[in-house]
Amino acid sequence: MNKRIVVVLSILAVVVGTPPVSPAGPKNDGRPDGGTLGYGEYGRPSTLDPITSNEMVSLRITELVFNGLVGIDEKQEIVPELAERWEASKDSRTYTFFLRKDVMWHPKEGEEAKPFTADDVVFTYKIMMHPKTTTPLKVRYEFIESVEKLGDYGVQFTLKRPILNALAKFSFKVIPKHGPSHPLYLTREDPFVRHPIGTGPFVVKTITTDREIVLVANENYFKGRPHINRFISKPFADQNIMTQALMFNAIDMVVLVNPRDIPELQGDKRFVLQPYNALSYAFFGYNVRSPLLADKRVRQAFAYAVNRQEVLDSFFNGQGTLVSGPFAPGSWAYNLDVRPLPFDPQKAVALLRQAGFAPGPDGTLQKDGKKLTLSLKVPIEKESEAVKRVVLAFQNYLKNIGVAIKVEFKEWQAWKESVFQEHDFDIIFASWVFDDSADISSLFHSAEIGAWKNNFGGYSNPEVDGLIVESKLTLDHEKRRTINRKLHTILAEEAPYTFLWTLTNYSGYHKKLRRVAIHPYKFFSFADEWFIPAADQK
Amino acid sequence: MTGAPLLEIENLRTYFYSRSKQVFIRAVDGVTLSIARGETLGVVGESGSGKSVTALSITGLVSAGPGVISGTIAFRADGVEHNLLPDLDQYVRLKARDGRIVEVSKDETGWRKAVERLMAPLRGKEIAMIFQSPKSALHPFARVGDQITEAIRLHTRAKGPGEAKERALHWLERVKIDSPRLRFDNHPYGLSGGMCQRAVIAMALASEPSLLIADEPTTGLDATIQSEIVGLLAELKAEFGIATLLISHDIRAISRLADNVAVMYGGTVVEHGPAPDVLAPRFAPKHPYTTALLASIPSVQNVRDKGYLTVVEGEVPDAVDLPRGCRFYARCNRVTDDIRDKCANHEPELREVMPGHHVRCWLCAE
Amino acid sequence: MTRYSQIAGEGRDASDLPVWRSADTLDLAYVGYGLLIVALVLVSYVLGVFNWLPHDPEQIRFDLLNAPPGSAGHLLGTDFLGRDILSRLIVAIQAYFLPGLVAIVISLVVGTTLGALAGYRGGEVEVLVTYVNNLVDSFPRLVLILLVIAAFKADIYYIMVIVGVTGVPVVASLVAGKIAFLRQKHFIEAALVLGLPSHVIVLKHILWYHCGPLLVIRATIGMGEAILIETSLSYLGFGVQEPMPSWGNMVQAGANYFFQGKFWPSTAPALAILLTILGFHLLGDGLNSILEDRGGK
Amino acid sequence: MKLAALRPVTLVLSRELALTALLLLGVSFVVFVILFLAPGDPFSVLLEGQMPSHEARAGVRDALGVPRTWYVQYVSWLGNLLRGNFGTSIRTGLPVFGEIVRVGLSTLYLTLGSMLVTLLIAVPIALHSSVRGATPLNRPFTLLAYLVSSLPVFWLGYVAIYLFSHKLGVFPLVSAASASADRAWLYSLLPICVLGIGNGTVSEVVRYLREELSRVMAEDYIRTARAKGASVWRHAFKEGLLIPMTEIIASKIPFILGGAVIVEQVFNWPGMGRMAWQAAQDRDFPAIMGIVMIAATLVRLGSLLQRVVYVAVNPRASKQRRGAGWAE
Repeated sequence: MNKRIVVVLSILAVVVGTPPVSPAGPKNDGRPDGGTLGYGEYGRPSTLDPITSNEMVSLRITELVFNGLVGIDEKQEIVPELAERWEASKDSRTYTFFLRKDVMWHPKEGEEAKPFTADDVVFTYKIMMHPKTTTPLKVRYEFIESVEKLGDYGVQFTLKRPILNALAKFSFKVIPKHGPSHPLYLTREDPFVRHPIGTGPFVVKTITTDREIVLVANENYFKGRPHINRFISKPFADQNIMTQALMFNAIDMVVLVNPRDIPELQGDKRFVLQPYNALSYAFFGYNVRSPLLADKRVRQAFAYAVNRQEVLDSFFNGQGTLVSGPFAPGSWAYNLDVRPLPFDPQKAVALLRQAGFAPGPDGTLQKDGKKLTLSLKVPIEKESEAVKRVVLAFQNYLKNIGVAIKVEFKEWQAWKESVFQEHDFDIIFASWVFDDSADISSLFHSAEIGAWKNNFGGYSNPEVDGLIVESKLTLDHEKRRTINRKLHTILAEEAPYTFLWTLTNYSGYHKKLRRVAIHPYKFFSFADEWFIPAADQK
Repeated sequence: MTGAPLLEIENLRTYFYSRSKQVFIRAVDGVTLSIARGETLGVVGESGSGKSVTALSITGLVSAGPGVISGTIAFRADGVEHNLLPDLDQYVRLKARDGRIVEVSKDETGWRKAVERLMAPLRGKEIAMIFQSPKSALHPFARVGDQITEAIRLHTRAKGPGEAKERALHWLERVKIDSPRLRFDNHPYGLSGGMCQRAVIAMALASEPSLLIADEPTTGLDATIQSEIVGLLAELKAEFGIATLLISHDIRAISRLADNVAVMYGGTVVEHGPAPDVLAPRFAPKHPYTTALLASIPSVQNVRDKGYLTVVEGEVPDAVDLPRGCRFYARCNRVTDDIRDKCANHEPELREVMPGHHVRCWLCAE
Repeated sequence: MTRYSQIAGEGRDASDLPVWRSADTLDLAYVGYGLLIVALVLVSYVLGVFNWLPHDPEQIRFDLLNAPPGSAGHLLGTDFLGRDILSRLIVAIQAYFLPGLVAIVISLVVGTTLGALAGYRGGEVEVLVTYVNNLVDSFPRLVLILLVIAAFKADIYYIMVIVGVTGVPVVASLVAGKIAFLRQKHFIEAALVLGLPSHVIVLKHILWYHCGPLLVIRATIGMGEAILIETSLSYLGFGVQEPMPSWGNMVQAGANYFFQGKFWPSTAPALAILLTILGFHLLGDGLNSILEDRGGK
Repeated sequence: MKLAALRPVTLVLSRELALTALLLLGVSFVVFVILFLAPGDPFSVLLEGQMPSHEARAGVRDALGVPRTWYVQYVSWLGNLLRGNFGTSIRTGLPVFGEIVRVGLSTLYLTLGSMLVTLLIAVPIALHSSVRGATPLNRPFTLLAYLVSSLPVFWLGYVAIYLFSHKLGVFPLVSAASASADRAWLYSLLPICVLGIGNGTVSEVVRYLREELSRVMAEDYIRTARAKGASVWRHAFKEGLLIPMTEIIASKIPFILGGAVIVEQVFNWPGMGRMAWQAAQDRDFPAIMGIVMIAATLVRLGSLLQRVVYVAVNPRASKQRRGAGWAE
């Protein structure tokens, strides 16, 4: 499940901060430098720059190579990165960033390292928004009206309208003005996308003939030289083989271990299985345009019919928690008072009866001659065991209460078109990955219905719309919290999705790696802190 | 021991085993022949009478197994006597069920090994062969000259490729190929049938063998070429006097080349004697088959005598299912009542009716 | 020679035994095995159709994931959803039946047509057909399939069409070769002299009498190819899709647990594939040599 | 080879080259037609992660300067092909041609190696059973050849890895580049053997070689050779072994390339097969077009080579009109 629909939203920021600025050069934290870390990737990166790339593999690389103006730490707090401090205007339409003066770009081969300046920030924004640039990011920055530099080390962004949590949006990675060969836009033909230079802790050194990407420590990283000398990203085409490779020391780390391999690794003393909480949850999404699914009792019935705990336990070794509502658990917006619906087939049947469905001759329920038969569309992936399991289990459960589910596997592209464009489906199985668990407006607001919008199910409910808008407008944290809790309750009850669970992600790595912390959705944000004891560096 | 014949075949039997019919095909069934040094023995007979198989049996080239060969073939070259048929029975195992042989399993490998071991020093060197349809007898991919050179280098004391090539050219001239130097570099497909046959002959003679087996050398060539080849063979005979086993159903060729003639029928020799006698239509005593055979040759002689050509009625007996009595009985037009019973049920002996002239017929019994 | 004489005369009643008696025992064994497999396939197809199965192939058992053979009445164990492998093996035949048929029909019909045209008409037509054959032969089958999947969709029928088309040249050359051979034997001229209309000659005498066995053999082999291709594609994720079981996607799903020492989920279907295709091959080979043996003598 | 033999070779070679070119043209057209008829839009790949609007796609289209009518597209594409420009991969933005050449080499290495393995297995069996006939010795081997030809290759790969890497630890599990130089070849050994055994052609190779060899063994000229006491092998080699071998291998290249797709996945081999799979997934049309073209070219070159050998060996070949080359 490495391909996910990524909804990117942001969170409320603490307004101003001036953190200590650690000098460039070695981190003097007494931890040893050196050693190599090879990690396995399932699939190969398309490009290595933060702008044109669009999948997880690249995301991890760019996290190592680039920095944003601001960063987001494990606790979802905004922390300074390239900008050492910032100010927001009263009307929160202008944001001013004051940049560090000690940041140098990775040197281009044969050239002197250039300093990082405001020009680069402006350049990055401009190139990002250029029509010819191929990037998934554009839509996320349409809220910015203009950007201008204030001297070499100051940038001011002007927003079209004040938006919530604007600050987090400025965590976008900055690329150097002298990087791309074309000054105006960036396409995948540009050599820069394969030999990017950034400000980050690691420098892209080579791409081997086997498409292994070798990164080396950036000696003068402004947060201090990272401990580990070399990061090597090794592509695999088969997850089983990848796990084998880990177990036979061909690689030192697998960022996201396949659930089925967890038992095998757990038993092994040589490895550490480190859970990290991904801000995500899996769900069955319903197309409420379908007359059969328009009635919320039907959707609720489905929720009751599925024994989610059983699925979680037997397929994922119980590595995860059930969710009851639209917010990712662990987020402050999540309403713990709402309990996940229990497994209760009788109730399910009862609900369907109320909704007017009666068992037909062949056992499947039907309502005035119309059978309760629904199509469940799933994208084809080579490594799709988990998906298959859940989907087929779902089908099985619903069969027990007399609902016929037709499972259809379609290629990724086709699937996306039929779900987000043609809306030709009844149910989908997918999961959202948030970088902020609190803003769900694009999922359930009726304004988000339409081609390539995220409210693919066409769910619309004035009350929900109202609450969403309200929560966006209130800046008082407590108020928003109560509003979100209300939203949670309503959506849980309305069941536009059957909310399933959030899985605990496990990264497996050789125990020689120390101080490993993994960012929920950026993974390698803290890689410069990792280290390998001198003894194990070999 | 100059008196002793070069090749003595004693009661040779070559059977093929047909799995699909589970029976033996008795291709050669008790042939007895002998060739003296310098003699040319002609073997005549309809196709299917076992002529070729006899020849192949001599050189151990009978390929289609599983089959069995028995009898003795004694070959005396440069003072050594070779028995060309060591006891090969040991390689054959018969599985009989209620009297009939249901399966013949043959240790091909052992059999072949034995034969090859024996034949290696003889084949090509002492016994050379000429085949019918010369075009297919030559290696299609190799140059004619090289094929002859190979034979020379294998079997003669020619030193070095240069000399071998010279000798090869020499032989090509001997067999009257026009512009031999040119032909030397030709591939078989470049040559006419006649030329190919000449080349084959050259190849055979090149190793200076003491016995030459010519298996239907003129078959598959058109008439004029045939006579040319026969002429060539005649000259070569006069020149070298190599003992030759000449197999052919072309009586005229035989009459021109052979000193003695053996007439084969149904896998065995029915008449054997000096060429003139055997081939003379009116000579008596004579086997009815020979008479019939001779009568069927288109020749001035025949036409003058009868004004028409006769044919040998009936068919060659089935090699699987040979008659109990005289093999020719079914077709014989000279059976008289007093011997009919014998003809039908008892096979006549091949007996010497005149010095050096043998006939296998009840008519010549007394 | 007495040793052989006893059977010398006994050819009479022994002549013309039925093929099966004259043939080499091992060939018979091959054919026997092949036929057995074919029968098995057909039987399990019927079983599948009428749903006479040991278990419900769809039934998920959360408590029996990848259970070893023999556990809880599952003869071959269960798969990654706790479904009965044996039942699924049986049902899986259906995944191939129609698609495989499509592939075979395409390659046979188109192949024989082209082959017959080339062999019978000769000349320009032959050159053209040769060109087409070489053209088709230039595409590595799997790569072409990937292309089509990329272009259209991972539908088993699309795939089987490709398998069929790429199977055409073999059939075409078989048929054309046979016809060329018959020409050498002046078989066709003879027929023409008899005044037979050419469609009769081609259809009845050439195809039916002389190519029949060849084509049957090709058909079985084609089926085998179809199965193997589907297996490979299943591994790539493009084969027959769940919940429809196919031997391919069963091997694929099972193989995920191979390194954890759970062999049966992948081995059972793999063996099914192995034995079936082996059967098809041997059937073809056995028939071949028997018929040749017959023709030879 | 003697000069006399050279002339026909060059002659036929030129004819073959022309044919090859013609065929490749056909290939390119087929490929193009397939992709042109394809529904959907390869360019949406670029916008993955975001839900692209049609305008956005059109924008990309123009940005990439894609002409709209099919023949313009085809002609321009073909023109580029001839100039060695296969376009740039939509996914990675790399020039397709260079990319394919890079991965193509490793695929070539894999396929050639596995061909060798196939022959090493098939030839002895074929020789033995054609010369000796079916014996208790070669029967089981023949059967074995059939057996392995019916294996699903990726499963064979898993078994091999499980046995040799997992249990015995004989072979390293990492790709050549990162393995230390001395073990690199070791790593490549396993996939080569697996592909060589499991590409499903062993049985056919055995069968074909056996038949051809026994046919030639029955030829008159072999009998002549024996009659003159020459080595049968020297005479039978060319037509009985060399030619059939080249023929069958040339004709099996497509299958072996197909097998490579799978084996490269299993063994993490950085080759064309993996690229093809990736391209198929992403609908990276330029890439997959290029791959099919290159693969087809390889196949053609194979058969070209086979023809050259054939002509070089058989002086007559240049005389005959090139028949369909029916396998008979």
